[in-house]
Amino acid sequence: MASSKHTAYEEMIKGLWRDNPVFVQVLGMCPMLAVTNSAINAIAMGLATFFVLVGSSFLVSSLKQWIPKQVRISVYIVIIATFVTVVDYVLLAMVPAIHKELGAFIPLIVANCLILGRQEAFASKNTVKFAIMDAIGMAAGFLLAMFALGSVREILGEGKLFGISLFGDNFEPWVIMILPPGGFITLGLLLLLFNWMTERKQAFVAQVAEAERSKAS
Amino acid sequence: MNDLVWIFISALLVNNFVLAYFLGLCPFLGVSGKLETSFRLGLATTFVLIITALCSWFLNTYVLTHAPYLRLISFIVVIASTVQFIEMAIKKLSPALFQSLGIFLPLITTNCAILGLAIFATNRGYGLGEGLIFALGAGAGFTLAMVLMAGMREEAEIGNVPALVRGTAFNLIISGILSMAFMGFAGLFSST
Amino acid sequence: MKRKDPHLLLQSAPLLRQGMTTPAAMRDVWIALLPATLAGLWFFGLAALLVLLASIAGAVLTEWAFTPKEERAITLRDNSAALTGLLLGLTLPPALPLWMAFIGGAVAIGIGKLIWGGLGSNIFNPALVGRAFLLATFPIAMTTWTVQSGPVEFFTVHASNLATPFMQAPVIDTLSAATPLGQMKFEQTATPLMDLLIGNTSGSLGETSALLLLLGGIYLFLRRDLDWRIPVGIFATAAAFSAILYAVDAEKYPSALFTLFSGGMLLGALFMATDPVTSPVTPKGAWIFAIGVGFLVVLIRVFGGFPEGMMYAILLMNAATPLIDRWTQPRVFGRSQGKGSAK
Amino acid sequence: MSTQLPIQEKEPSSTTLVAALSIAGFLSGIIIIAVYLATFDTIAENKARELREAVFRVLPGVSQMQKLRFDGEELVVAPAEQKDDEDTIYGGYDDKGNFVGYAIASAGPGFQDTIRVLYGYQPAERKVVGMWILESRETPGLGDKIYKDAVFVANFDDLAIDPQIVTMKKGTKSAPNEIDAITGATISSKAVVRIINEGHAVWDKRLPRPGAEPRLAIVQPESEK
Amino acid sequence: MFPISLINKSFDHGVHPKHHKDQTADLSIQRVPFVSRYVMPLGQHIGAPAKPVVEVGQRVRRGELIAEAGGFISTALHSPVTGTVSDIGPHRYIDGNFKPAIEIEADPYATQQLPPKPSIDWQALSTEQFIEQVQQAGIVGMGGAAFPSHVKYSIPEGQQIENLLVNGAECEPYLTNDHRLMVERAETVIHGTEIVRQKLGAKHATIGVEMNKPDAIDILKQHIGERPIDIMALPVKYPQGAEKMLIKAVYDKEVPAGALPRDIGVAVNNVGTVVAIADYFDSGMPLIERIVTVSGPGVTEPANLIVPLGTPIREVLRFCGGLKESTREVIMGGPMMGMPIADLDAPILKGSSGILAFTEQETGRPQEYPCIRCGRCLEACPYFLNPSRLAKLGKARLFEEMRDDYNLMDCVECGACTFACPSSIPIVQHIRAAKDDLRQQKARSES
Amino acid sequence: MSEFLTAPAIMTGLGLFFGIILAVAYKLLKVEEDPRLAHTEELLPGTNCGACGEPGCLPFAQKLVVGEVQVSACTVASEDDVDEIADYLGVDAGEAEKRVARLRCAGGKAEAFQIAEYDGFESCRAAAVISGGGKGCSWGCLGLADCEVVCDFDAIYMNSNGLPVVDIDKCTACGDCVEACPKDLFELLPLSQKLYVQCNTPLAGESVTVLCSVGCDGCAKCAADAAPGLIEMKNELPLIHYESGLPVTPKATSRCPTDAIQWLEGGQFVEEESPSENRYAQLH
Ligand SMILES: Cc1cc2nc3c(=O)[nH]c(=O)nc-3n(C[C@H](O)[C@H](O)[C@H](O)COP(=O)(O)O)c2cc1C
Ligand SMILES: Cc1cc2nc3c(=O)[nH]c(=O)nc-3n(C[C@H](O)[C@H](O)[C@H](O)COP(=O)(O)O)c2cc1C
Ligand SMILES: Cc1cc2nc3c(=O)[nH]c(=O)nc-3n(C[C@H](O)[C@H](O)[C@H](O)COP(=O)(O)O)c2cc1C
Ligand SMILES: Cc1cc2nc3c(=O)[nH]c(=O)nc-3n(C[C@H](O)[C@H](O)[C@H](O)CO)c2cc1C
Ligand code: SF4
Ligand code: SF4
Ligand code: SF4
Ligand code: SF4
Ligand code: FES
Repeated sequence: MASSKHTAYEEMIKGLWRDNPVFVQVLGMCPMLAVTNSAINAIAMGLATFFVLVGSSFLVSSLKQWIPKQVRISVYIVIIATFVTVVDYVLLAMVPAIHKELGAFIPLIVANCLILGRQEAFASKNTVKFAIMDAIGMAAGFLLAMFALGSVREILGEGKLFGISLFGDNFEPWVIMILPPGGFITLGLLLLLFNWMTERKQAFVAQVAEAERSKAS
Repeated sequence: MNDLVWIFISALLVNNFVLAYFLGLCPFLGVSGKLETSFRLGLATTFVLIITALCSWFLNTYVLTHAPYLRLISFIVVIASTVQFIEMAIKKLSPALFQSLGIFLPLITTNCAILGLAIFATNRGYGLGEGLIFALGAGAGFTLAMVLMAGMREEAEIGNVPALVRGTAFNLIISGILSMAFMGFAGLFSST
Repeated sequence: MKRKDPHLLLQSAPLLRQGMTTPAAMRDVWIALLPATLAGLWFFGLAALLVLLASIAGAVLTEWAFTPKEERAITLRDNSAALTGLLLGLTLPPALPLWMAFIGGAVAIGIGKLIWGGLGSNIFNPALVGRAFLLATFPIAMTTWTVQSGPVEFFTVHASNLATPFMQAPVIDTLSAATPLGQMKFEQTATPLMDLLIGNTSGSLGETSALLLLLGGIYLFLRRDLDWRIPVGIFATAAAFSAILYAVDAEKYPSALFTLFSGGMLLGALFMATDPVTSPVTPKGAWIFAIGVGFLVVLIRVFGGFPEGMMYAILLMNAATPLIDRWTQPRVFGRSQGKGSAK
Repeated sequence: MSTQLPIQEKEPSSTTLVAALSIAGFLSGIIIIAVYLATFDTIAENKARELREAVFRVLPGVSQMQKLRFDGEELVVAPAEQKDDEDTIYGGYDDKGNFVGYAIASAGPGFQDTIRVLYGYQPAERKVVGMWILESRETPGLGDKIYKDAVFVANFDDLAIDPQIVTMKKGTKSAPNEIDAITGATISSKAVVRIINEGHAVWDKRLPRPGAEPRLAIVQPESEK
Repeated sequence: MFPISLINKSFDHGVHPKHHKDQTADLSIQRVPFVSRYVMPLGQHIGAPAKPVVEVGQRVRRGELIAEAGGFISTALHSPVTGTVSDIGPHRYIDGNFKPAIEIEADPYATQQLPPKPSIDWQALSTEQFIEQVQQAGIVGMGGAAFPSHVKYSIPEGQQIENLLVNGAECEPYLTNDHRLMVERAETVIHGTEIVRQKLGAKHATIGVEMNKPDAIDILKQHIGERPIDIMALPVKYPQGAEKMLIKAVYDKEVPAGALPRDIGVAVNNVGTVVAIADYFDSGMPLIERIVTVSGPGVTEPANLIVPLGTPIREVLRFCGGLKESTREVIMGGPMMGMPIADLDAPILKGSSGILAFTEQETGRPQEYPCIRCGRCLEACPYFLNPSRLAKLGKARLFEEMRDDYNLMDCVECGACTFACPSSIPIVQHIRAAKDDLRQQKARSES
Repeated sequence: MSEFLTAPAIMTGLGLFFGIILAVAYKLLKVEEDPRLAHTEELLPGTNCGACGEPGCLPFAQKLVVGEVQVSACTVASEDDVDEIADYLGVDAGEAEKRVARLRCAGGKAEAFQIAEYDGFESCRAAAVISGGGKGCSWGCLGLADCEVVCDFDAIYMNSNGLPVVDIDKCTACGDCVEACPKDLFELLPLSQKLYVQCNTPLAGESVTVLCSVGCDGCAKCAADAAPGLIEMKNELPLIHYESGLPVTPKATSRCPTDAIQWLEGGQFVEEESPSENRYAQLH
């Protein structure tokens, strides 16, 4: 049982970095790239995903005994889809502008591999508490990544962050950042950065360990 | 420019599902390592897309007129179940076909391209014919992107890509360059 | 240690070498590009020179910065990074802000080459990756063409050239002029062939003088540095395709000659499509590649959104090169065909 | 979890499966409909406002509108709640209820993707009196000028439609049926014009002769304006 | 570029190295004096090693049988000197490994005369007897592969040799042993050719000689007489001497991959081989010596020598005034296909056509650059392979893929590709390594 | 309020419809599979995201069961899942007795000398085809690290003496190095077989010692010192008959003039007892 080895807290924070859904697990790439052309969209999408993920993790983990395995996927999907529809309508009612921006990608949260993945890999095997913790962690990690990408793209692409101009009016916008290629390339470079930092970290740890050993012997 | 042709070209090149719409990236990034696999995945996806076009058209015309708010959920349920059914059928009837194509079906049903197609087709109020062409174009476009990507990745695999870059970062960046190249098709047949 | 003989070397045969080296090949390209480059300077003045230098600097500095110290000596001496910079520079509009040119060079090498593992590993033509990036990033600056200053006002440098980094270039509508292709596409007016040949038209600073580019191409051919199939194939296909269109509607579509001598056609076909690294190695492959480029160029120019399609055509075929290569293995001696890993 | 496995291993009866699915369906159905109804009014409200704004923008001097539909031979008033389709347009009326003009939606390929345009048309003078982009994915900074660039949009405020609208290079507009293209976005500009021309080609035949336009069915209460 | 064959008749592709032959082309053949110690490896030919028929301490006479064929694809060994067998065991072979060999101490007082033997009346022999004789004479191909000639001559049922092709191309730079042989023993070459032609029942024989040996061509022409033999002057191009290329050049026929020349009715022999046969039938001398070109900038006095087999390379070089100080590498064979030698005590073998010594100048390896896919190697490869790809895969250790998808096994390691490569990538070495690895895997799976 | 009913009605309908279809299909179209496969797929996340590079979880499971891929390739499964699957498939819980790769050569730079200098592509295989790579002992390790390169578990590193050192903890006895070595120097042996001959030359006496200071010169002292019948001299090399069940003790190594036969506690060539230069001096 996964939870046996970790505390609920660990389950949560692992999503932020060690098992980050985007940088490590490479999941949910589509919304990640499609709606991160501005920080605000990124966050909106992130939050929507957050709600859906936590919600369905809660349901799935609490209903797991009653879901027969042959149809579990279908049932998960129904649950997820329900939450997504809810989000869809709520956003449409509350913030139509943003809803227009995110367009088709709100319904597409259903297909976000991350969500289904967590149900199957975690929620369906763990207690409600752990499931929720895990969901929060993962969703937060996703949100984090979305925000990172979104802000970079908005800053370079329009010289703004959350619509606030940063460099004065005659900043030359990097149009590509808002176009599809910009999404791919920027995320690629972000990942590169992520790998590099992780590597540094490991190298550092290794050095320390080395030092320890040499002291010991 | 004839509408059907435009729909096809647009889905195939100008607004390629993967490179311009960001749909189906998980398989695109994950499974494009082997040429052979990519090609077959492409075919399977095209197949499912066509199924999808049919399902969504059916739902739109016969079911959702009464309850538009069930669009999303009914799409996903119907498509998922149909494909799952087809998968079982293939597995039983032709193990060979299952190994070559069927095996991809679960991967495909849970990806955005499928649902995306359904939703776009509905938003644009495509009829059956347009829907099918759209699906065909999208599938072809997906396959094209997959195959090109796989070719490049196999080449880079035996090349000397720096260890730090290898993996998803690299795949994303070359996808970026590819999508930059595809920008060349922008405005195709719309300027004249 | 006890030993009877001088330490003998063990090297793999053959010990004889033809004498051609990779840096030499790159040097040849420099030489071949020299006339057209000088023409560019003559037509567009000091501004052009600055743009070239900026993009070369961007390329070389990036190469230097991201290669391990021990390899630097080699990778920089093979001239390829600087060549990339030069070729990129030649495809830029003369009035481009220098900082953009610099970024272009950096992207060309960084994303176009080093990511792939350096010289020889890249699949896309680095210079064109750089250009495509610039075009998509700064579309306006990249499509603002200047009339030729000519030798008279050689030393004029456009205000736009000196725009402060990351800031907009001042608009220079006054001396902006549509390229021959721009006029063709948006006003259906063809530029006289003579001007195209000599090169006193507006356009990228290295692409205008058709004759000098041809000269360079011939030099490369004689030095066996480029695969003649590629330019020949491109010209043939493009000419044929546009001839057909021309026959259909001479008002609307450009003539074959116009297609051949306008825009980046020559620079691209002779120096960029022929980049050995990014084009097929097999003879049959070269033909397919060339035909593909020729077709796409006309397709994009005539039916697409951009007045010029050379860059995109080459990049697209670059992407297909690995597949083309593996599907066109030469027929092996004594076999019915070369295997190659089909499918 | 291997401890759980045996539980899952045992074959559940088909009825269980069916039950599970149907129950899931049932519950989600309820949730969804609940949310739908809860948000229905606001959403409808938003939609209506958006539409009205668009129509009022392309038809200056209009204060009331109604949905019109071409039923095959003639243009008839259609109930507001009816779904829009390619046979639907809007009639604009001033506060006295006299007809001002039509707001016609038309779509076609742009530089990137399909552009949907709403334009105001005055059959009496055969003029386009306004243009509004409902939907486009044109390039930010270039193509998006077709709705961000006021000068360009102004082109369509008083534009003769006959023989058809023509795009000219910037600054060369002379005749009443010509517009100035946006430099750097010629294609999007031309696309907009083409889309309007095509829309007109379709509707010109369908519209009743000037003066015979459908009357305003219900005069809307002041508050609505 | 444009296939050369348009200009003059030859095979397609190939390269044009400087031929460096003038150093030795005019030096007539000398004998090296006998030395004290000889080593005769048992497996110096393709096929099964020979089986010793002498034991340590036994006295042997020059030309006496010391080992018999170890099977059909195998051949006999004869003592190159009169002396005593001092050891039978592992000795350093030219490939650097130790291989079983017979070591013979020469008898300093012996007159190294061949025991008088009646010349054999070859006309009287049936083909079978002829083949048997060739095997007993220990004759193998002198063209480099040292393939037992009798195997080549035993044509299976249903096949018929139409043409005998004698290989005087000598396309390897520096080497002039075949050249001198043709010039100095033209009559014997023609004679030997005739013997083999008749015994194989071939209608016609052609001697192919590259145009850079006009003197050889002339002399040979003079000696033909009535015999159905002709001399064909071939354009100078490497690897003209590779048998399949030679056949393409002379008969414009392609030997199918994996097939043998005989499958299209041709037998190919090196000029050395036919001379060895003629000598055996005329004077009864088995294959105990051969002609070796000693050349290259590293040797003091280049020469063409008749060397008894088994002579340590060191002794041969000493006879040529020893190595210059600047020497860095010594090669057995030609510069294109030859094998560098690790230990100068390794002996001259039946297949050793030359010994070359190279200095810094030749051995200073040019800086290796990454493959820029320039395609020059493809333009060079006479077998129309894709060396660029092969090298890349080899570096990545994808040996099976090289074999299955890129015809690795069709490569004859001629080195044309590597010669042409501007990035000086050791393509052939990658190819050899791949073949070696696959060979070893096969052997392992079998054992 | 008819609407309030349509939704649940339709959904239930759909649920029922597909529930039935799938249930029926499940019964009719059931295909018997390798239970291991079924269970492995069971253990996998089932995300079908393709992140592992395989087209979905089932294909990945198939490859797992036949051992073509590593569980860790799945980025989605948590560490615990990975362990669990690994345990289930017994990937590393292989044989009862742990085996490791042993190197049948101890002649590094310091002990065995080169007769010529290899100058070319840095690979043992490539060197081996160029006159054997120039090492005096043509059976010995070339030290160009092909084994290090091919070891997927980086269990091999080349020590300063130019010999590959196998990390016995990391080594999974996969045999890749055995395959890669052009000189056939690696063999997979149980860790428990401590008495080991680190030499592979069939030469004897002087002709060995001129080439390498730690080569076995076939003196047979070890055979004499070991339990009679345990060690047999074969091709001038000691052959240890572990299968004979005779007692195996370090004593056999006591009189070896070249340390060719070793008593291995753990790995080979552990720094402190790397054979030293001076022994070589003694011999010459
Ligand atoms: C990245 C990029 C995006 C572009 N987007 C548009 C666009 O959305 N709409 C458009 O009409 N032209 C667009 N263009 C410009 C067209 O390619 C074409 O050059 C322009 O329409 C020519 O107009 P002009 O002759 O007025 O400069 C874009 C160009 C680039 C490089
Ligand atoms: C295993 C093997 C078997 C061969 N069998 C025959 C044969 O039966 N008949 C023949 O004419 N040549 C045979 N050949 C000789 C080849 O045709 C070729 O002449 C020989 O390998 C030397 O050629 P080379 O010097 O071009 O490498 C054989 C060669 C090999 C390696
Ligand atoms: C690349 C290459 C070059 C060769 N060059 C010659 C040559 O120049 N002269 C020659 O006699 N044999 C040469 N050979 C050997 C011939 O292919 C062929 O094996 C030989 O002539 C057969 O005759 P043999 O069996 O009597 O040696 C060459 C082989 C190869 C693979
Ligand atoms: C004939 C020829 C053409 C070349 N063309 C280009 C080019 O278009 N762009 C470029 O970046 N490098 C070019 N190069 C240089 C080199 O191939 C290029 O830097 C590699 O693509 C870098 O891996 C060329 C080299 C040669 C010999
Ligand atoms: S000749 Fe050399 S550089 Fe050119 S393709 Fe062949 S291997 Fe590559
Ligand atoms: S060595 Fe092999 S690959 Fe290279 S040219 Fe010769 S035959 Fe072709
Ligand atoms: S053991 Fe074998 S593979 Fe490893 S370094 Fe030594 S020779 Fe090379
Ligand atoms: S390759 Fe395999 S056997 Fe060899 S050391 Fe590594 S893990 Fe052990
Ligand atoms: S998120 Fe789109 S396929 Fe996974």
